[in-house]
Amino acid sequence: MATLMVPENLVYERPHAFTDAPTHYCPGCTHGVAHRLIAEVLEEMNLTERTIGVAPVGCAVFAYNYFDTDFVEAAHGRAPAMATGIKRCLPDHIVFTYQGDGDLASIGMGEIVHAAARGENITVIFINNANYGMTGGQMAPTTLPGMKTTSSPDGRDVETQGYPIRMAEMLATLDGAGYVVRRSLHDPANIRKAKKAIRTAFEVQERKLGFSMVELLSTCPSNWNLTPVESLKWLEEHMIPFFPLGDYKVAPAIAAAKI
Amino acid sequence: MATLMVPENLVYERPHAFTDAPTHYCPGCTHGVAHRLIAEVLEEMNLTERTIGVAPVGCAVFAYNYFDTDFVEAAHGRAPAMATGIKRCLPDHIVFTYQGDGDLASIGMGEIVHAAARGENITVIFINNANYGMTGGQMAPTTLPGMKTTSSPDGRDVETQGYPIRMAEMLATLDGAGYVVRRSLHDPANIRKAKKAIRTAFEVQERKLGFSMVELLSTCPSNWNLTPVESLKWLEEHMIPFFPLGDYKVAPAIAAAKI
Amino acid sequence: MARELWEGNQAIAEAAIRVGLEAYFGYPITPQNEILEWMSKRLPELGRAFVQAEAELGAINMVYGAACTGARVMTSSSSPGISLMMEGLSYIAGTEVPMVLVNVMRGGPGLGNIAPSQADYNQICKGGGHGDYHPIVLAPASIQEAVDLMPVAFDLAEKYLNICCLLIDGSIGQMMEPVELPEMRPVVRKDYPWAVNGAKGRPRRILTSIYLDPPEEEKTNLRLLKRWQEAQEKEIRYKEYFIEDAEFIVIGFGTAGRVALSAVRAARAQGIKVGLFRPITVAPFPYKRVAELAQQVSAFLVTEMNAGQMLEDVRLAVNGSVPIEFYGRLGGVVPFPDEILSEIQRVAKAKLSADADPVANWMKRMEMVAR
Amino acid sequence: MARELWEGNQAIAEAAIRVGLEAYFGYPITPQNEILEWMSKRLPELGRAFVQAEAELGAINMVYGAACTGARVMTSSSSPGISLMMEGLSYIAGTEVPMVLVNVMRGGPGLGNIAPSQADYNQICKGGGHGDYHPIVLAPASIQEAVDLMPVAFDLAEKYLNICCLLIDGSIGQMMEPVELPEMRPVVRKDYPWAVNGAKGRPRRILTSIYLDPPEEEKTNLRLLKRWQEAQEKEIRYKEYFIEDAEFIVIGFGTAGRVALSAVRAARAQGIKVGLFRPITVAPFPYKRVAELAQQVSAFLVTEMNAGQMLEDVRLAVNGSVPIEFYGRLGGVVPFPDEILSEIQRVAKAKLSADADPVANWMKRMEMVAR
Amino acid sequence: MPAKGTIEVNDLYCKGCELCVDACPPKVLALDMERLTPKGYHPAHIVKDGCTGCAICALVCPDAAITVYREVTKAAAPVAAGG
Amino acid sequence: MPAKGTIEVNDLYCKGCELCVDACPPKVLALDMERLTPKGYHPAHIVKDGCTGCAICALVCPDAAITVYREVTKAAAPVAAGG
Amino acid sequence: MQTELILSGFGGQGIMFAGQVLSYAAMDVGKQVTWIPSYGPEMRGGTANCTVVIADEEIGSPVVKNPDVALVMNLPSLDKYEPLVKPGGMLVINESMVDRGARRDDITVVTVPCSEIAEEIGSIKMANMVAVGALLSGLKELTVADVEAALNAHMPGRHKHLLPKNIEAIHKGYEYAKAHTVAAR
Amino acid sequence: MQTELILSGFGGQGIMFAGQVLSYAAMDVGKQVTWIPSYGPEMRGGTANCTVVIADEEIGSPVVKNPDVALVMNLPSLDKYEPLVKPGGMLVINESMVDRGARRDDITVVTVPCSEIAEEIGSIKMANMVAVGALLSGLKELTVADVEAALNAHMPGRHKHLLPKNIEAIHKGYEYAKAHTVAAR
Ligand SMILES: Cc1ncc(C[n+]2csc(CCOP(=O)(O)OP(=O)(O)O)c2C)c(N)n1
Ligand SMILES: Cc1ncc(C[n+]2csc(CCOP(=O)(O)OP(=O)(O)O)c2C)c(N)n1
Ligand code: SF4
Ligand code: SF4
Ligand code: SF4
Ligand code: SF4
Repeated sequence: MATLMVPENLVYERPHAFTDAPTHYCPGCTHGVAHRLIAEVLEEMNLTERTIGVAPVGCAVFAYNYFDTDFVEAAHGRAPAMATGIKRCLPDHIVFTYQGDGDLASIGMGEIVHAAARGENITVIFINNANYGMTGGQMAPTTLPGMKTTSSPDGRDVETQGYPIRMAEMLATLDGAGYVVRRSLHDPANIRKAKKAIRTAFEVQERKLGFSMVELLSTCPSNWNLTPVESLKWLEEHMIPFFPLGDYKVAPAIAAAKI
Repeated sequence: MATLMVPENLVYERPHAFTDAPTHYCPGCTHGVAHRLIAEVLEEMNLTERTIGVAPVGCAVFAYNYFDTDFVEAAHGRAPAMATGIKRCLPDHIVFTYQGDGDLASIGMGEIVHAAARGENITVIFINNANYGMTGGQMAPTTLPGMKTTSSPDGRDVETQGYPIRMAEMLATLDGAGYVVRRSLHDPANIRKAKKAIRTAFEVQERKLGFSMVELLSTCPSNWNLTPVESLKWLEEHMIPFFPLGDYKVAPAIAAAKI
Repeated sequence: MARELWEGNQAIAEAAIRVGLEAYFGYPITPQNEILEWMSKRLPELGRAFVQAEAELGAINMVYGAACTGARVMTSSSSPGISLMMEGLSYIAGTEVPMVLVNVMRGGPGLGNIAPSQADYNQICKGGGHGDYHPIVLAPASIQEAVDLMPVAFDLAEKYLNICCLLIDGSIGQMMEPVELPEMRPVVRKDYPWAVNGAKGRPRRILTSIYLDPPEEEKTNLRLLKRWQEAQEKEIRYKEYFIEDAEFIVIGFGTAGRVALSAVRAARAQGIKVGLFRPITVAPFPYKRVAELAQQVSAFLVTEMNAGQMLEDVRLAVNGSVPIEFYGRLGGVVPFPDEILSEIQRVAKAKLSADADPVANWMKRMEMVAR
Repeated sequence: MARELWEGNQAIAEAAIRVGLEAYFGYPITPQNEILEWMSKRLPELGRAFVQAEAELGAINMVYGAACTGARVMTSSSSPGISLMMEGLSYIAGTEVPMVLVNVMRGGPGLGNIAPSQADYNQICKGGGHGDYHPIVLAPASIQEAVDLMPVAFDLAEKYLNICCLLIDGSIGQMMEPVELPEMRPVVRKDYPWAVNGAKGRPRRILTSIYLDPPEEEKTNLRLLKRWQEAQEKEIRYKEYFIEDAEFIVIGFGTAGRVALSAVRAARAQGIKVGLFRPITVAPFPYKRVAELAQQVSAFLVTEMNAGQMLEDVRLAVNGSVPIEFYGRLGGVVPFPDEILSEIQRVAKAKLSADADPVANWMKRMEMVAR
Repeated sequence: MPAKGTIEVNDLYCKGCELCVDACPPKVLALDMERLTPKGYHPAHIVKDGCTGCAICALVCPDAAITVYREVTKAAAPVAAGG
Repeated sequence: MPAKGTIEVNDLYCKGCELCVDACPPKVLALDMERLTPKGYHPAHIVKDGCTGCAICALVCPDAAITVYREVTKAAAPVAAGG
Repeated sequence: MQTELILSGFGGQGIMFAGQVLSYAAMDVGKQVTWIPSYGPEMRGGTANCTVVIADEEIGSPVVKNPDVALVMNLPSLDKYEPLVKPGGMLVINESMVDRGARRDDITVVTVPCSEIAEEIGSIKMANMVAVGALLSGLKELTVADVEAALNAHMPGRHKHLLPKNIEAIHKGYEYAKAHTVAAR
Repeated sequence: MQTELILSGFGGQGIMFAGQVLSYAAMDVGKQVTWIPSYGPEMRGGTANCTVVIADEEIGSPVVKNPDVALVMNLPSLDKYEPLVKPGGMLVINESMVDRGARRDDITVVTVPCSEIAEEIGSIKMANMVAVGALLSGLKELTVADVEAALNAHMPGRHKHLLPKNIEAIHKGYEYAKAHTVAAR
C-alpha cells in the first residue's frame, strides 16, 4: 500500500486553512464537518489572509483555535453585531460568523434579524442541532415538539414552551437577505451540497451582494444520547421533515451572478 | 339642535373604558384613534375589570393614563416579555401590549419573535408610523427606502441603512402565531376594519387560541412635518404600497372558531 | 426533616419552590443550569409557571411582569447573564416591586470561565443598573445557609419592595452537603395594595418607573432611600468566629469566608489570636459592627475571590482607625486555606500602617508569587 | 480657531469626528439624540462608518467588533441604554481593546425622566458589568472641557487598552456655550500589534475574553489591574478653585461642580474661606490629592446630583481624618447655587464629627425641606 | 330624506386637528377660529345644517372628543361603533 | 475495474467516532481495538482490501483525520473536495 | 461681573432663538456666555424657557433661581418669573399676550406690545425680536449694534433674507421700551 | 477532627459516584461532610476528581491542597496527587490502570487491581466500588457497614438491583487492601 501514498496520488488531505489543533468536539459531532467544509472553501477561494471569523458562545466557542485566520470571540448571540462592526471598518475583508441555534435563534434573535434586514455583507454559518450543546442539552428554539431535553424533561410541550423556529424561512422574508438556504450534514451527498452552499455564501459576500446564511442541520451525539452513527439517522428521520432542506432566498442579483 | 341631544338619540360617545384624561399626543396623531378602538373593544367585550395593559417606551409611554384598566409600563422593547410574566401568573386575565415600531421591531425584536413563537396567549397592538416619534423622528426599522428622518437626513440609504422590516409577514412564518394581520387608520372604512381586527385579536386571547397581533399603519404628523390631514394621504400613498394590508396568519383553530 | 445530601443549585431551587415560588423565568448558563433544569421539572408538575426565556433580557422582564402581579417570582443566572439584566433590575427597583435574584458567580470579566468567583460584588452591591437604588444582597457560605436564606430573601424583597439577591459562586452551586430543607408550604398569592391583577371592585392600578417631573422622581428616590436606611438598621446579618479574644480579624464572605475559617482554625491551633467575621448581608453591609470591632482589634485582613471589592466597604466602616490588609485571588481561582493561613501569619508579625493602600501591597506580593 | 456657539451634544460629536473617529454605532435616546443625529449626517459624508443599531445591545457589540480592528470607535447613550451595554463593556474590558463611551445621564432608576442627573457614577466607576475591571471615566463640567477631553479620551483608551467614558448629563448635552473645536485631523488607522485585520504576512491574531483556565484568567485580571494602577499614577486630572487659603472645601464633579462654583464665589463674597475641588477624572479618582487637602482643611462638603456616590470615594480618600458633609439632589433635579451656598454657610458654622454618617444627616435635612 | 343629527365637541379633548372636518361627508364641520380651548386649540364645531349623525367624525377623531346624536332608531347605531 | 486507493488516519485527530467506518462504500474500515490514540480513542484503520480511494470517509470525518490516496488521474479528485 | 436672563413663553414664540441671538452677541463681544433650555414636562407645546448667563469670567451654574432680567411672553411666564427677578432687576412684559401689569415696584418694568409692533413690521413672527430690542434697552452688557452684528454674522444663509425685518424689529422694540420704562422705585 | 479525601481518575470511571457514596455514609453516621467536584479545563473526557471532607464540626474549606487520603484511578492522577498527600496519610492506587508503584514511603500505600477484581465480580463498572472498599481499609471515620447502609438507604430505586454487586465489590476491595497494605515507614 505504502507505494500508493505518494504526492501525485493524493486526493484528499486535511485543509491547510486549518491549524494543527485537534478540536475539542465530542467524537462524531458534525460541528467538525462544518468546520472542515468552511476551511476547504476558505482555502479554495484563497481567503485565509483577509478573513476574520467571529466565534459564538456555544460548543463552537473555541472555533478560533482551529482556523488559520484572524478570529474574534463574540458575546452570546451578538456575533452578527460584532461582525457588522468589523465589516464596516474592513469593508474589503471577508467576515463570517459561526453560530449555534441557541446563540443565533434564541438570545441572538435581534442581532441576526437586523443584520439580515440591513443586508449586512457578512456570511453566517448557522449550526442547528436542536439543542444547547455546551451547557448540557437544554431546549433550544429549534428543539422539536415532544423532544426531551434537560430543560424539557417530559418532552417539549408546545402549549407552554412554544414551537420551534425555522430561521431560514423567517429570515427569507427580509428584503435585506441575499442568500438564505438550509442544508444537512448527515450523509456524503448532503455534505457535498452543504459545501456548495457555503462556497456560494462566501462568493456572495466577496461580490458584495449582501447578507448570506447557510443553516446546517447538525448532530449532538452527547446530548442526544445516541452514537454518532445513530445521530445521523435521527437527524435524517426527525429533523429534516421539520426543517426542510432548500433555498429559501436567492436574491435576483445572486441568481444572475450565476455563482 | 339642543333637543336632539337626548340620551335616546345618542349614537356615539366617548368610550367608558377611557379615563377622563386628555391624551398628550400631537393633534391629529392616529395613536389616539388606535387607543379609542381598543377602548371601544374592551368596553364592548366587558373586559376592563380583568385586563392588564402593558405600555411601551415611545409616544404611547403614557397609555396607562388613558385606559380605565390596570396597567404597567415596560422597558423599551420588552413589553412582550413583561406581558408573558403577567399572563403566566394571571392566565385568565386579558393581557395586551401596545408598541411602536422602534419598540417592537427594533430593540424589541427578540421578545416579540419569541412571544409569537411560544404562542404566548397575549394580544399585541403594533403601531407602525415609520419612525421614532417620541425621540424626535429618527429612522425606524419601518422607515421607507429614501425616507428622510433625523437619523437618515439624506433619506434612508438601503445600501448602508438596510431595508424596512414587514413584521406581520415575518411573524406569520411562526407556528406559534395565531392571528397576525395588518390594518390602517387612514380613513373611516379602514378604521372600521382595524377595529374588527382588534376585536378578533382579543377574542382569540379570550378563547386561549394563542398569540395575536394587529399591526396598525399610523401617522406621525409632527415628525413627518405634515398636517394631520396630509399625513393620512401620505400614509395611504406611501406606506400601504410597502406594507400591504391583509391577514397574514389566521390559525385554523381561529378560522374555525368563526370569530 | 431529615438531612439529605443535596447539590447546591438544586437545593436552592427546591427551597424556593417549598417556600411558595410561583413562577421562575431563566436562561441556561453554567454554573447554575441545575437551578433552571430543576425548575423545568418541578414547577410544571406543581402547576406553577416555568418559562425558559429567549435570553436573560427576556427573563428579567418576565420576572418584572410577574412581580407586578404580586406573585412570588425569581430568576437565576451567572455573571454575564446578570449583566444583561441591569436595565431590567433598575426598572424593577424604580417600580418598587419585589423579586429574588440568584447570581452564581463565575470568573470574568467577559466570557471568562466557569470557575467560582466573587467579582460581581460591586455590580450588585454598588450599582450595576442606572440610577440610585440598592438591592438587598445575601451571601451564604454553605448550602444549608443558602437554603435557610431562601425564605428570608422573599420576605425581605416583599417587605422592602426591592430586589433581593442571593450572591453565591459555582463552588456552592455545584458542591454537595447534607441539608435540611423547609417543609413544602402552600402557595398564597398575597393581594398587595399595589399589585396589578384586574381593576375589579377597586380603582385601577398603575405600576411604572417613569416620573417625568424631576421633583416627583426625587420623592421616589427618597422613598427608596428611606426603605434602604430601614433595612440597614434592621436586617444586618453576619457570623462571627473566635472573636472574643481576637487581636485581629479576618473578614470574608461566602466561599472566601468559609475557606478563611479553615485558615483561622489552623492559626488558632498555632496560638495566633485571630478571629473571623463573615458578613451574610453584604448589602446592607454591617458597617456598624465592623466599626465596633475596629475598636477591639489592631488590624483586619480582608480576603475575597476578587480584587478587593468588599474591601472598600470594610475601609468605609473602619474609617482609618486601624490598618487593613488584603488577600485576593482572581478570575476563578479559589484560595486554599494554607494561602490564607500564611497571610494570617504575616499579618500577625507585620508592622502595619492605617494609611497604606492594601490593594497596592497585595499586588506587590502577587507579583512576587509571579504565577 | 474662532469660538462658535455649540450645543454640547453636537460639539462632542464633531470633536470626536475631528480627532479621527472612524466609526460610530448608536441608538436614539434622549437627552443625547443630537450626537447620533450629528453622526448620521457627518460620518457618511466623510466616508466613515455610521450605523443606527437595532438597540444599545447591538451598538456596543458593533463597537466591540470595530474596536478589534484597531479603528477609533465610539458609542453614546443615556442611562437606561448604558445599562444594556454592561455585558458588552465587560467583554470589551476583558478583551483589552480600546473604545470611547459617552453617557449623557438622565434621572432614574428605571425609565425615570430626561432631566440631568449624576446617578450613574457607581455604575461606570465601580462595576456595572461583571468581573474586575475599571473603565477610565472623565467628567467635564463645560462644553469646552468636554471637547478638549475628546482626544484625551481616545488616547487614554488606546494607551491603556480600556474603555474610556465621558460622563456628562443632559444639561451639558443640551446647553450652548462658545467653544473652540480642534482642527480636523486626517484619519489614521493604527496597525496595532493586537488588531485583527487579516493574517497577511503575519501569524493570525485572536481577540477573546475567555480564559477557561482560572490561573490564566487571574493573570489577565492582574494585567488589567497593573494598567489601572499606572493610570492611577499618571492620568489624574482635576481643577481647583480658591484652594490656597481655604478652610474647608466643596467637592463636586461635572454640573454639580460648576453649580458649586457659583455658590463658592458667593460665599467668598461673604468672606467665607471656602474652596472648590472639581475632579475631572472621577475614575481613577484623585485619592492622593484629596488626602493631601484633608491635611489642610477642617472639613469637606460633597455635592452631587445623586444620593452620595462619589461621596464614598471622598470618604475613602479622607479616611476619617476630617468630617465630610453631603448635599445631593436626586432624580433629575439640578440644585440652584443658593442651595449649595446655604449648605456652605451651614458647614462654616456647624460643629462636625468625622464619625457622623453624611448621608443620614443629609436625609434628615431633606425631609425637613419636606418636598 | 337624510336622518337629522348633531354633534357635541368636548373642548377638554379637541385639539383642532381637523380630521373630522375633512372626514365629514356633508361637510358641515369647521374649526372655530373665534374660540380657543383651555389647551389653546381652535375646536371643531358645526357650521351649517345637514349633519346626518353618521358619526364618521367621531370615528376618525383621535381624541374621542365628539359625541354624536341622531334622530332615528338605534338600529343604525352600530355603524358608528364600527362593530 | 475499481480504482486502487488507500487512506492514512492521523492518530492526533481521530476520535474513533466510526462515521467513516459506517460511510465507507466497500466497507473496508474498522476501529483498531488494539490501539489507543494519545487521547485514548481506538482509531479507524483499513481492515481489508478494496479501498477505492473514493474519499467518502474523509468527506464525513468530523476531525479531518483522514488523508486519501488514489492510483488514478487527478480528474476525479474534485469529487473528494466536494467542489 | 455676571448677568443672568430668563426668557419665557409658549413654545413657538421664538423664545429659544431670542436667547441664542443674545448669546451670539455676548460671545462676539468677547464675553463668557451660557444658554440653556428647559421645556415643560409636557414634551410638546406647553411653556418653554431658556436661561442666558453673560459674564466676564468662567461661568458656574448655567441655571439661576433669581435672574437679573426676565422676559415674559405670556401670562403663565409672568406669574412664574415676576416674583423671582432680583430686586433692582428688570422685567420685560409682552403686553400683547398678558392682560395684567406688573405687581412689583422694586424692579424696572418694561411693558411692550410685541405682537402688535411685529405685525406693524409685517410679521407676527418678529415679536420675539421686538422683545429682544426692548430687553436691550436695559441691558448694560450688550448694545443693539452688538446684536445686529451677531445676527449678521451667525444667521444661517437660508434665513438671511429675514435679516432686515429682524433688525427693524429690534430697533422698534428698543425705542418703544426706552419710551415706556418704569424704573424701579 | 477533620479528614480530607481526594478521588481522581478519568471521566467515566465512577469517581464522582464513589465520592458521593462516602459522603452519604458520613452524613448517615452524623458527621459533617462536603463533596465538591472539579473537572479538567477540557469540558468533556479528561480527568475528573472530587474532594470529600468529613468532619465533626462546621466544615470550612471544601477544597484542600494536601489531602489525608488520595484515591487515584489512573496514572495522571497518581502523578498529580502522590506528592500532595499529607505525610502519614494514605494513597490508594488502582493498579489496573497504573504501570508504576508509589514513590513515597512516608505514607501508607494500598495498591489494588480494581478493574481485575471488578471483572471477577462480573462488571468492570464496579472498579470504583472496589476502590472504595480498599480506601475504607484505612479510613477510621467510616466502616464497610456504614457504606453498605448508605448504599442501601440512598441508591435510587432503578439502580437497586446493582446493590449486591456494589457491596460485593466493596468487600472484595476491602479484603484485598487489608492484605496488600504497605504502611508508612
Ligand atoms: C449571556 C449568556 N447567557 C448564557 C450563556 C451560557 N451559554 C453558553 S453556550 C449556550 C448555548 C449553546 O447552545 P447553541 O448556541 O445551540 O450552541 P451548541 O453548543 O449547541 O453548539 C449558553 C446558553 C452565556 N455564556 N452567556
Ligand atoms: C433602552 C432604551 N433605549 C432608548 C430609549 C429612547 N427611546 C424612547 S422611545 C424610543 C423609540 C420610540 O419610537 P417608536 O417605538 O416607533 O414609538 P413612537 O414614539 O413612534 O410611537 C426610543 C428609542 C429608551 N427609553 N430606552
Ligand atoms: S455537546 Fe453536542 S454539539 Fe457540543 S461538541 Fe458535543 S456533540 Fe457536539
Ligand atoms: S410625535 Fe408623532 S407619534 Fe408621537 S404623538 Fe406626535 S404625532 Fe403622534
Ligand atoms: S377630530 Fe377630534 S380632535 Fe380633531 S378637530 Fe375634530 S374633534 Fe377636534
Ligand atoms: S470519521 Fe474521522 S474521527 Fe471518526 S473514526 Fe473515522 S477517522 Fe476517526
